[in-house]
Amino acid sequence: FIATVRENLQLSSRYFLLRISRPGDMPAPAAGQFIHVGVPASGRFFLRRPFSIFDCDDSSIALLIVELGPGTRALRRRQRGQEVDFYGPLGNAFPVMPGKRILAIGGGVGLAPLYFYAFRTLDGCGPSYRVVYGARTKEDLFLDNIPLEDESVLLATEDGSYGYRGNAVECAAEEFGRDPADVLFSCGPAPMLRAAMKLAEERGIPHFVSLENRMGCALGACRACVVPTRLGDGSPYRTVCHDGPVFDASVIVWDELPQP
Amino acid sequence: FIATVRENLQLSSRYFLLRISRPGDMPAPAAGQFIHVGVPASGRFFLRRPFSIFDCDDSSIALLIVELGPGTRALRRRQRGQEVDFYGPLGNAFPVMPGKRILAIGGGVGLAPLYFYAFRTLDGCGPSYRVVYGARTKEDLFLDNIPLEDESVLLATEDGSYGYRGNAVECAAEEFGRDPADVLFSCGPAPMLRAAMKLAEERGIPHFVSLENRMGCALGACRACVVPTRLGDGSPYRTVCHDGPVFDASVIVWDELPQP
Amino acid sequence: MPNVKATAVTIGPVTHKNPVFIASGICGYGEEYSPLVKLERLGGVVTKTITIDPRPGNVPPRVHELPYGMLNSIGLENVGLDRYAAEKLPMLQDRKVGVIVSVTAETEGEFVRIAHALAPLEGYSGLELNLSCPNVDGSALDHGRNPAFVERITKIVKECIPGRSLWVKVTPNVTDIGVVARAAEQGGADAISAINTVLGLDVDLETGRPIFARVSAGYSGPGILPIALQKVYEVSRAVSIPVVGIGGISCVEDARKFFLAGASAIQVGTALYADPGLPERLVDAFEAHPEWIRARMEPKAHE
Amino acid sequence: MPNVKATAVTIGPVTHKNPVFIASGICGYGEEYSPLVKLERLGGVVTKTITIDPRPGNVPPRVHELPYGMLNSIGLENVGLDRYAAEKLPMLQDRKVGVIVSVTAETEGEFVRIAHALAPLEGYSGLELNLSCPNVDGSALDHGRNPAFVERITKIVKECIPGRSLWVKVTPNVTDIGVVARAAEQGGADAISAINTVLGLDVDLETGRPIFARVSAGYSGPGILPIALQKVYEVSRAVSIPVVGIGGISCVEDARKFFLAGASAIQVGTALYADPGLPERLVDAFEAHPEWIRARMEPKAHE
Ligand SMILES: Cc1cc2nc3c(=O)[nH]c(=O)nc-3n(C[C@H](O)[C@H](O)[C@H](O)COP(=O)(O)OP(=O)(O)OC[C@H]3O[C@@H](n4cnc5c(N)ncnc54)[C@H](O)[C@@H]3O)c2cc1C
Ligand SMILES: Cc1cc2nc3c(=O)[nH]c(=O)nc-3n(C[C@H](O)[C@H](O)[C@H](O)COP(=O)(O)OP(=O)(O)OC[C@H]3O[C@@H](n4cnc5c(N)ncnc54)[C@H](O)[C@@H]3O)c2cc1C
Ligand SMILES: Cc1cc2nc3c(=O)[nH]c(=O)nc-3n(C[C@H](O)[C@H](O)[C@H](O)COP(=O)(O)O)c2cc1C
Ligand SMILES: Cc1cc2nc3c(=O)[nH]c(=O)nc-3n(C[C@H](O)[C@H](O)[C@H](O)COP(=O)(O)O)c2cc1C
Ligand code: FES
Ligand code: FES
Repeated sequence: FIATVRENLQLSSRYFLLRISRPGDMPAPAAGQFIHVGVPASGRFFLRRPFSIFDCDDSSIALLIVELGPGTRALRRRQRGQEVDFYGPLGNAFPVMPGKRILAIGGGVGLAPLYFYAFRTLDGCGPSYRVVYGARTKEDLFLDNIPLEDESVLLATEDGSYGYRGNAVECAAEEFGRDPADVLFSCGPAPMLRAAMKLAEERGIPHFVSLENRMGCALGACRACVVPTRLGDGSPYRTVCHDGPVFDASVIVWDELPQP
Repeated sequence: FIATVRENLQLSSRYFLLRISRPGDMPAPAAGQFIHVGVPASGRFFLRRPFSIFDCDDSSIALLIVELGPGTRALRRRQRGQEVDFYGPLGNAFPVMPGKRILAIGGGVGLAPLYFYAFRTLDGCGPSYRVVYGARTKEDLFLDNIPLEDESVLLATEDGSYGYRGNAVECAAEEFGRDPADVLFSCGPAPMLRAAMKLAEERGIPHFVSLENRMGCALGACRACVVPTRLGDGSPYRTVCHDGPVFDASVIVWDELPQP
Repeated sequence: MPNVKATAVTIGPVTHKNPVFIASGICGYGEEYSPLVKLERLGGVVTKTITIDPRPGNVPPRVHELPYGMLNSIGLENVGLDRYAAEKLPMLQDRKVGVIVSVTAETEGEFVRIAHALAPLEGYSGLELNLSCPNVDGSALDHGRNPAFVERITKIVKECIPGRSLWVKVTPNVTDIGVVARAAEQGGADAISAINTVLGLDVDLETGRPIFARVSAGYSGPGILPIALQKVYEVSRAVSIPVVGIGGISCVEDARKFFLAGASAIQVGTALYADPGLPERLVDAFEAHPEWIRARMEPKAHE
Repeated sequence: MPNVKATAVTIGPVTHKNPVFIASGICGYGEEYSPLVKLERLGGVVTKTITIDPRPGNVPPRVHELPYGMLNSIGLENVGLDRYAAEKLPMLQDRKVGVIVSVTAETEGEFVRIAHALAPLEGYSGLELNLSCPNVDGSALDHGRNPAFVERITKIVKECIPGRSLWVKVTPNVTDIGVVARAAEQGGADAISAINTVLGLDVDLETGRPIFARVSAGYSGPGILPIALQKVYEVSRAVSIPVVGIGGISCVEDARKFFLAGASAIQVGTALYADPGLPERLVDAFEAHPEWIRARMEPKAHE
């Protein structure tokens, strides 16, 4: 698909929100799914870059992106009206679990699928879905630009400059103590996912996690993006792009997970 | 040397004049010498590009450039105040020949060293140095921007839109008939040089020609830029960058000259 | 209407509608890319190399981007012969996609077994013997460097699959690729596919460790184009069967160069990830200019 | 003040002030680059490969730019042994530039002659045997692919130049570079220089002809970096003498990767043309971080 940039909003020094037009024939995405985006830069070779869908309505798709390297830099520089080439939605989604109390833990851009889950999957189902979003400082909470101040969203900053002082998992543990949940979702940096994993194990609840990995095709074809699992059937590996990105955390062999 | 762009003037659809600051410690160049310019573009590999000096005063150097590919495109895009990385002056120069009547034939950007010769080497020695400059049309004569209308400059356009109708060598032959010369200089596209060669042979006068070739080091080190000559001493090849770019046309083996 | 005959290429007993294929390992078993590429417009797809038994593949990470291509260390992860035959091959069958099945094995006996098992199946027109994967232990790559073995394997596999074409895919990581290609020709190969990935390596400066667990990996993409062109030229001078050019193709111009260097067909690899529209654009280009398919380099002469 | 000892590297009987060299053929006989590079700051320069008799080199064009490097077909144009000894070598002598003299020849007898002629001269600390130039006919490259020949030549040349170091430069265009490197080690080489250019080819689409009269040429520059790193790794595992890493270095990070892959010194090639400041920047970097010189890759482990 070729889409057009609608808005490219700098949220903080490293984060930006890229809103692009939604092609008419793009299937409706579910929360947890991602799109595979061509790097809009010429002169050198680039593989595409996967980004979770942060928001999507009839006419647009939004991505929440942190600038890390040349790919995200090129996307940050795209301006309103310029083209972006992508395909998707790809991969699986966080499960829809009616009646369950879900506690979701997001760190950094890991907020994207959890936010999308809250605002599109569950529109208005309220306190049965709570998101704990952790960032380093207040600046990275984007409060000016994204409506996170909601009773179902708990904010944590590591330096205590806003909300809970501490990381997202610590905040979630405290919240769990106050008001338990039936299921844990998590998405974010690897150390956060491991901590979330521990929390879920301690509380004995299911835990769904969205993983990242370097990708080639993003279609399940090239077997580039695999993660080690306890599953069998020819190979213990499963693809993040096709079998994931959302996995039942208990099937992942955490010790062998490659760092992205 | 790192220089700064002083002015980048579009002369016609393909030609531009790039004026850069002259570093204080750059030796004074002679007409025919060139500088080796780094391509100001990132992301891919570029060898440097050689350009003849079109003009040079105490504080600036001017290049007359035709846009052909990615290297010249990147230079066209350089703006006032941006940096350009180069080294030079390099190579030899057109000989200074007091008392001789010189007829110089330039085509396209081949005008550069001949122009420099006229305005810096011979300041005011008048009719003993005549330049015939040929272009396709009036547009490529840059009359608005470069002071070519001088009694020592003859202009020719192939479509007859200005000055002599025909190519530079035809114009030079006619001029020669009117008022002979002792020496011929030429610089420009290969077919023009060959025609100039014929003219010089017919009239039995010496002919100095400035050649082009693809370069690596531009210092005589890599032996990339050689042209075949009738000279010996270990190799019949001579470097355009160091032994040239100006050669006595009679030593060149024209039939084996690589096309640039 | 494109002139169908003009773009057709014949390799052994098989005529393909055009010379544009997708390389093995790039589009899996084909089906995965069908939402993005009209596979039936291509000459065909070469499916992921299969082995008799399923293989888990290498420990991740398995890919690493470079400014001029990528390194991969997939390690031949595949579903194995049985599931391939039962599940994967039939998927493309009803859609008129030209299929070349890529296979590898360790021993002569295994090669015979896999060829025998595939022989009665429908839905593909040829086999490509991958004797050139750098990302696995054991003899697969070593085989590809041993002309005598290449000739013997080619011969016994060819006998198992009458009516089908046999392509032999060779590695660039040898002293003399012509010798290996000639061995395959002697053995009865219908085409030589050249090249597989070039051995490469990268290091993570932050950790001071190699990117991949196996340290060395396979280099592909635009940076290997000049190498691939040189190998195709070498192979095309060594054999008289068709050569299938592979390596670094990312635009129409790159593909044209392969034909000029001696190829009769081409395969798109790594570039598909960045640009899934490329194979169809190549088909468009060759339909518009079928003469590009037959063009061959003339020796350099002074003008 | 940089800690001189910290950046020093010892190769055979010679200690160089730092591990940064310019590769053979890149800066001619050295002098040509002296206006741009403070050659005396470097570990040294490897001068253009010389032969006994002067060589005219190949028909132009001789270089061709690629987006990821370049192809060259210089063909060993050089002034020959006598003029080198009389004119070129003395030029660098008074300026305290470390010089490694690159030589090649066709026969054993010629190698002995050239080594004997150089042995009594002053002004250089070692020889580099170029057994790997892809751009000439005859046996030079074939020699470099023949381990027995490499061992023999290394041995007889080494005997001619006591007190000096002998580097043997190997080609990547072989099946097993480790075997060739080991042969040189057996013959008494003090270091293996790896790699020379990779065989490559390009075609001019406008004329439908190869770019070069000799068709194939030598590929160098950033696009060969992953290949060079892999070869250096292979060589460093095959031998216990120092390895000099060459190929595609265009920044400090690239150079660091060579040390991690097993090199003890490095040579800058093609990048010098675009960026003559690079060798001195590398010296600066290694003076600031001499630990980078001794860093070696650890095997990949799960964290
Ligand atoms: C399914 C999926 C969904 C994703 N969703 C988002 C999203 O919504 N928003 C977003 O900003 N990013 C997301 N990512 C990560 C994103 O794809 C990478 O950050 C991006 O590819 C980096 O490209 P680059 O060229 O900017 O950096 P590169 O040059 O590729 O990398 C720069 C540095 O960042 C590190 N890095 C690269 N990728 C990752 C990663 N995945 N995780 C941690 N470190 C990394 C590299 O090791 C390197 O040090 C997602 C990844 C996956 C697999
Ligand atoms: C000594 C010397 C002095 C020069 N002086 C000038 C000058 O004053 N002004 C100027 O504009 N150019 C001059 N040139 C030529 C200039 O160096 C090239 O045009 C430039 O390198 C092209 O770079 P590019 O990346 O834009 O094009 P490339 O991508 O390198 O080439 C684009 C196309 O132009 C053709 N081409 C490239 N170089 C030449 C050439 N030298 N002659 C003819 N066709 C060529 C190529 O074959 C190709 O088809 C000089 C060259 C030399 C050797
Ligand atoms: C991720 C990946 C997986 C590959 N898997 C296979 C394979 O299973 N069998 C095979 O013969 N070649 C395989 N190859 C090699 C390609 O088919 C092709 O020969 C090589 O990548 C060079 O072409 P390119 O530069 O266009 O990618 C693989 C390449 C890549 C990048
Ligand atoms: C123009 C040119 C000339 C070369 N000449 C020689 C040579 O005479 N002898 C030699 O051993 N290597 C020669 N080489 C190879 C380089 O020394 C080096 O091994 C190779 O270019 C790879 O390094 P790079 O990628 O940094 O350029 C030459 C390379 C180039 C580009
Ligand atoms: S990226 Fe190709 S299988 Fe996941
Ligand atoms: S460009 Fe290197 S010798 Fe002329």
